Amino acid sequence: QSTPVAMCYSCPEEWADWGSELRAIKKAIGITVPADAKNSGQALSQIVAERNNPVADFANMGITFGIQAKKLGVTEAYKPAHFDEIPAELKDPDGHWYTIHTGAVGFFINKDALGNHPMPQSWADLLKPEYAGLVGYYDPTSAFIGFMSGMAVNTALGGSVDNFDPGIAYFQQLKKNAPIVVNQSSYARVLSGEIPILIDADFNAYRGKYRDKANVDFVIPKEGSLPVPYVMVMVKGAPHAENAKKALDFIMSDQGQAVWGDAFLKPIRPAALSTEAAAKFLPASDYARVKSVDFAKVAEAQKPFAARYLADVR
Amino acid sequence: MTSIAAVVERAPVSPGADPRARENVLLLLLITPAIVVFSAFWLLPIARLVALGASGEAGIETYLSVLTNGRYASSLLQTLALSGLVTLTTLAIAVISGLFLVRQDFFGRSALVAVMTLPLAFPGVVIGLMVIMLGGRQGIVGDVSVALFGVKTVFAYNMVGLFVGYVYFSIPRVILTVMAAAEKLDIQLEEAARSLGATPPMVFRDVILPGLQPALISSGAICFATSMGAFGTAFTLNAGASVLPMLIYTEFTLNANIAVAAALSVVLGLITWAVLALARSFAGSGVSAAG
Amino acid sequence: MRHGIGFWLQLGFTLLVSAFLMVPIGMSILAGFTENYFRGPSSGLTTRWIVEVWERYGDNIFLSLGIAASCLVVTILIGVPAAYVLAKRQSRLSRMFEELIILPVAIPGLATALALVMLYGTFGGFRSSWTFVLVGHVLYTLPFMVRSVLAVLSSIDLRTLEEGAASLGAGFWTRFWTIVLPNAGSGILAGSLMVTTLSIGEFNLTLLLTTPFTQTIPVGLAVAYTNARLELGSAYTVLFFAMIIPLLVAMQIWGNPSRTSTKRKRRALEKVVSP
Amino acid sequence: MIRKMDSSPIRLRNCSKTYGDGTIAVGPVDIEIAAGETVVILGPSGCGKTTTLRMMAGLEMPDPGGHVLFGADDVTRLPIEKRNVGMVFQSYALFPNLDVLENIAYGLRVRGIGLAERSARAREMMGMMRLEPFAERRIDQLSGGQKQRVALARALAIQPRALLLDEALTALDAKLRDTLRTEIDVLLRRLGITTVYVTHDQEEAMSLGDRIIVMDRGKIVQIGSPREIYHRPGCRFVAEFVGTMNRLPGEVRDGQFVTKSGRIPCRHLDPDCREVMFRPESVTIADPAECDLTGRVAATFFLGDRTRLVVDGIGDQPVIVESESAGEFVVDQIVHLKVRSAAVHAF
Amino acid sequence: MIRKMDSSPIRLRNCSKTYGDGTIAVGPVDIEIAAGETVVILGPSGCGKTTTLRMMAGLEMPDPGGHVLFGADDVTRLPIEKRNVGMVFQSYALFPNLDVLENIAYGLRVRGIGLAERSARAREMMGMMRLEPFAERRIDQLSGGQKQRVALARALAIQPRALLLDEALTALDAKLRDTLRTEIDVLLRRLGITTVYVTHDQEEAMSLGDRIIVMDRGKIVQIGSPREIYHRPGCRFVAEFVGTMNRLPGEVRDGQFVTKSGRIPCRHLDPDCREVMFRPESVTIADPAECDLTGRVAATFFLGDRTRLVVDGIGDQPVIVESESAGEFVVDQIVHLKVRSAAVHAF
Ligand SMILES: Nc1ncnc2c1ncn2[C@@H]1O[C@H](COP(=O)(O)OP(=O)(O)OP(=O)(O)O)[C@@H](O)[C@H]1O
Ligand SMILES: Nc1ncnc2c1ncn2[C@@H]1O[C@H](COP(=O)(O)OP(=O)(O)OP(=O)(O)O)[C@@H](O)[C@H]1O
Ligand SMILES: [Mg+2]
Ligand SMILES: [Mg+2]
Repeated sequence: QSTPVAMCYSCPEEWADWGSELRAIKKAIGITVPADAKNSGQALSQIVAERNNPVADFANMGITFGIQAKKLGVTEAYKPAHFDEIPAELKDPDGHWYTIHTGAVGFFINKDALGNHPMPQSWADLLKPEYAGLVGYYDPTSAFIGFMSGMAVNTALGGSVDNFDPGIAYFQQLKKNAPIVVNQSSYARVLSGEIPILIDADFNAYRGKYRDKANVDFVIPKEGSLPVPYVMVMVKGAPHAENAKKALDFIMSDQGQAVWGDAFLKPIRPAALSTEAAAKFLPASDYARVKSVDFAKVAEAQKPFAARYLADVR
Repeated sequence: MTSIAAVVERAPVSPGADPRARENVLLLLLITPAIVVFSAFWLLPIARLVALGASGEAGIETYLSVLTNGRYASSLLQTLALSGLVTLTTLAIAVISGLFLVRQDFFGRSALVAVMTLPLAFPGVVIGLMVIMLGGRQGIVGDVSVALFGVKTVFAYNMVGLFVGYVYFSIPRVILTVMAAAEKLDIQLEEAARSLGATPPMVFRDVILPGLQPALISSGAICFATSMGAFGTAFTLNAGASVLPMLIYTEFTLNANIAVAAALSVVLGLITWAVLALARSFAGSGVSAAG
Repeated sequence: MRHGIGFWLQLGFTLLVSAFLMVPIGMSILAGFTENYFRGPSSGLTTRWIVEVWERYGDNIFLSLGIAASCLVVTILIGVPAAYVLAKRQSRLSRMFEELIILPVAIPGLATALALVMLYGTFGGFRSSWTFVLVGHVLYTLPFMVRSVLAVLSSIDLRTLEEGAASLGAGFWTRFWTIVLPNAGSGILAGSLMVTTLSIGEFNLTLLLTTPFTQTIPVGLAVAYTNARLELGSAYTVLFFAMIIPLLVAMQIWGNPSRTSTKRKRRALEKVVSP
Repeated sequence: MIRKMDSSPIRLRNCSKTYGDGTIAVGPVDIEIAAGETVVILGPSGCGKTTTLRMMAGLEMPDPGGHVLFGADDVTRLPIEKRNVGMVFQSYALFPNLDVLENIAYGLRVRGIGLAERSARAREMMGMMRLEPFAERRIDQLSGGQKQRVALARALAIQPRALLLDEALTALDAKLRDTLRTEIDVLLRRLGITTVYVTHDQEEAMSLGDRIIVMDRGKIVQIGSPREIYHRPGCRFVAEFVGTMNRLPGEVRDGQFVTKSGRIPCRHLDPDCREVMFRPESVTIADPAECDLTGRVAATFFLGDRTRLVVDGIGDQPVIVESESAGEFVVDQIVHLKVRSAAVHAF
Repeated sequence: MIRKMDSSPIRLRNCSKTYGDGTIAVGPVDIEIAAGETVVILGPSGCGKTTTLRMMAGLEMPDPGGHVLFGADDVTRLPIEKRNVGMVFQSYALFPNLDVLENIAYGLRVRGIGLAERSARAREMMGMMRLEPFAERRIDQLSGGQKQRVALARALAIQPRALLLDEALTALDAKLRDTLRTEIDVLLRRLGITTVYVTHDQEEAMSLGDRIIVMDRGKIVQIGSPREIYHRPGCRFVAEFVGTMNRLPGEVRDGQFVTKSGRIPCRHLDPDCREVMFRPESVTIADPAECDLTGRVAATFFLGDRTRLVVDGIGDQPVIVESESAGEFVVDQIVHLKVRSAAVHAF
């Protein structure tokens, strides 16, 4: 191929504004990276399946998947530029995975589609019959955001990484409201009103509200929530390793990080967040309800939680 | 082809040999590319897949897990039930409309035929969008139900949505087969039955249905098989892993559970193949997945 | 009173079914041209979604067309001779082969794709090139080419035609070029339309075979549906319809080799003149 | 065992039939068929025979103004299932999903007759048709002749008021057709059922019909007994359609018909007549002295019981001569012919 | 315009044919056909006629030991495309992708003959067959008889060493078959080409063949001229297969054949003979005084030039009588028959 390329798994056009990031990469360093709509789980599985003949060079995934990927031995250590600025708990010491931005779990709400119903404010609100057919969430056994939604509600309702009962009970009750369970990033379906309330990350909601000027809003539930750090991993045996490294460096650069800020994500290098972007976030008092956790333990909980969910909810 | 192979072994090609032998060699030459492509890219990979199915932690028992694991088994049952229902519904629609379109001659008939068979090659994903258009939150059915009953009917994202989607893409295929069969029905048989005193319902029961039976069995089998394997619609509608192909996809891409995915694929393939084979033994040849 | 009540009931039912099939197509086309579908056409009509699709997914479209064309060439090259052999030698083995090549269509595409990925996924550049998708499409469409050519060849009493040509002095290849191929023409045409249409629309197999660089239209559609605005997905669908509907219409006109233009006349005749 | 059946006379009054596309298949015709009579409708393909039969059966409605009468009943608006007619189709139209017995019993079954009685009656029909050994056979296990007999048995089992047959023997080969024709004829006469038989085969028509109705382009051109039709054709069309006819151009001079190769003494001809017709069997091989015409043998056909000569050089078409004499003719031989003048037709 | 063609004698020596599945289609046969002769192979369906013809054509190889000779050349192992034979198939096998002219010229085209010459030769053939108006027609725009003529023209255009026809007229209707039979016969005689014609229709065989080869179950049962076959059938099979035969059971007593309804004087019969056969035309209606047999008319068929009587009560099967006398017989009438004793056969 004449133009230099690199392949990313799970860099969806409409998620976390990867579309803009990929265009920025192309513009700044001339490397073409096609968008890819897989979610974290799909990306990891595909990388595992292709371990003997990797197709992808790097991937974007939720932090717990990054931790797993390293365990499965499909990652390559790489420390991009500004690696040191990443907080220790949000990166692998060797650079097998490292966080590039974070967000928070909450309700992404299309107010038009909600009609006359009031905005839900808590996890408990979603269980009310008036929201029947209006609620959607990401499959907790698959997407990172889905798993973190599950962990968020579980933690908020009193569970822990060792006790999934509150979370599982919650999903069982939610079933009565016939929720829409999605796998792929469904930003557009909230915007179009197809899913009026989606348990999703904050940045998608802000983007809808400010960038796409839709009548949407974001709510951090009363009972509390969790953050969602996203990491990059470099695939072991990446076919375009050199291009990939350049792209990964760019993502950590001022310019690359600024894209996340403009997309209403919290860049891992806080300096990259412009003040006007920061002003569009919910007030800090709301974010006080977002409690951090030990992601190593959360990663451990992923398989058992998925198993519980499959067994008891679906 | 028996003869081809046999002859190639037996007879050296010499000008004095049986002219047939030379021809057999040429024929073998002509079919070789197809055999090679098919063996290399289908037989071999499938054989490997079958082996893979037994390569997981559970070994050969992975295949059994399809029946013993509650989630897999219930998904299989759901898929079977859905496909069965889709088949029956589609057949009923196709018989009513297909017979009508073949028998009646009226203005706009050929336009109707065109309409009924147009979605023939729509991929499953597009059918998914069609279902959203019908039964999504902004779907026409919801709008109509709000206007009529004040309640919004949304069915796109559950089993009903899948059912509607599968019926949608089955109609064109089945109706084409039924119409072709109806066209070949011997009108004289019906006239004969009437001359013997049979009323129109009796003619339908005793002559038309038996006449259509092979076509119904064969197109029904194809419809069933296609529904069993359909994936695009379920993918678009994101209907979780409730149908088997979706489950296979999830097992493969989400859980990297390759052995199970392989085993499930093999079982799914076997079931569909068995249904087709069974139908063929009832309806004679002509049962295949041809559209 | 030319028609009885039964006629009107059946007509009504058939119209209902047609509406079921057509209304969503119309709605999706409308959505593809609507500024904001949630607010309805009153929000204004626009072609910006179409333009955006073209910019974003234009590559998919060309890739799909390229794959469909290659698939057509390959299925003609290997399928037509195979169909001829099958038509000529009706044996247990040839029937078995005919059966076998249908399996990639009969059994779920996911299984075939999984099998291909598992066996050939590790072959260097093959996995990430478009030929990997092509292989899947050839497997899936080959039986349609073979069957439609075979159907025509079986309907023309090929054996006697060839014997006739042989008696006039034509050898094997002369017969193949001057008698077999021209007379299989309608079958090849019908098969070609089918193959092209199916290849452009194939998703079940394709999803697992593609990489982000080799995304075909249906895969792009799936992404657009789940990922992008409804308007964008619809606009993409409009482009897809624009490509596939002419093919489907052509198929209705030329696609059934056994139907001639005088079909209607013949039908009227068959009513009175016994077969 | 075999009872005479109750059967109706059939009348078509002013019946014409125009199809949806404007084809006038049958111009207005009037036909009267007596109870128990066997009438054959004969004519070339497309002349409207089947349409006429279907109007009798109730499968087509005549155009307004036409009436179909069974005896005194006007059945014009009665659909076929209420007319109680037996039909036999060229393709037999046997039900492939039923066996022989079930086929024959079908008409009784739809009349709600109990299993025991209908089996008994069907078996009686099978006996009459010598079909007993095949009762349990599937239809596709029967030969053409057996199928034919099943079709007939099925039509007769309902004791119809009339039996209508459309080219019922055409699909069979010559030898079998001959045999079955005899069988059917004997049977119909015994049953005494009103029968209408449609065919385009003049030999069949002549051997089966009490009367023959000759049709041409939707019109009736002659009605008469086979002998009348053969020996006294009413028009040129009938003359040519029925049997073999020789045609000879020439002109009338002094009470003789003068042709380029001789003259036929013929008193009864119109002086303007430019062409005469005569049948092969009206010609005999004669002495040169007393011959009318002279020609050259172009071909000879040995037909077993007769020999057919094709003789050139008499008119513009060869003249066909049939003779029982075992005399051997060779090609190119000169022959002298004498025509029986009473058998010369002109139109 | 029409030239005599160079044609070969054909010989099958010890040719048998066993198909792959073990069916012995043809037992070893020896056939000699002289150059220019027209031979008809006649026999019931499945008796091996087509197989025999296909061995001559080169479409089937005889079992080892068999030889096919064209004149002095042993062509046994030569495929059909090298044998230069013209074939005409029952289904005509015309190429639907070519028009009439191209069909006829096809054999010349594959021989590499230039466009101008092959068109000229094809047009000559079309002239001979009166096909000129149809040169540009597609095959499916032709009538059955026209197709037949195109098939014949195509086969003859290559000036074959022999012409092989397999049931070439069977697909046509009776009247057309009659006409074409005459045409073909005239043509073949003019061309003087070696011709083998396969048919199961005895009337066709008798009218076309110089000699007839009668086959039964893969064997040749009689070879002879049509007259020989008809008047002196070599065995019971031939007697029954060719023409109509009456059978009468009885026994020989005092030089007479005694049946249940009378006696036929017959000196030449074997004393053990239990059944005699005779043709319908060997029977005449006689006075009661001098009659041999007495029966009852079961049916009469007017055949135009003759009348056929079906007479019951003589043997176990009805006796068929054909008479030219225009006398009108009615059903149930008692008739008295006299059999020409020289024409009585027994096997
Ligand atoms: N359903 C129909 N619609 C239009 N025209 C018809 C229809 N049925 C018959 N015809 C036309 O009516 C005419 C008479 O047809 P009919 O079948 O009665 O002829 P036929 O004498 O039975 O001929 P054949 O011997 O070929 O069966 C023909 O010209 C035919 O083409
Ligand atoms: N390809 C074949 N394989 C096996 N058996 C065959 C084959 N062709 C013919 N036969 C058998 O050989 C026998 C002779 O067949 P053939 O076609 O020569 O008969 P035929 O006299 O031409 O009959 P018909 O009048 O029906 O055409 C039949 O019993 C037939 O079933
Ligand atoms: Mg008719
Ligand atoms: Mg034959």
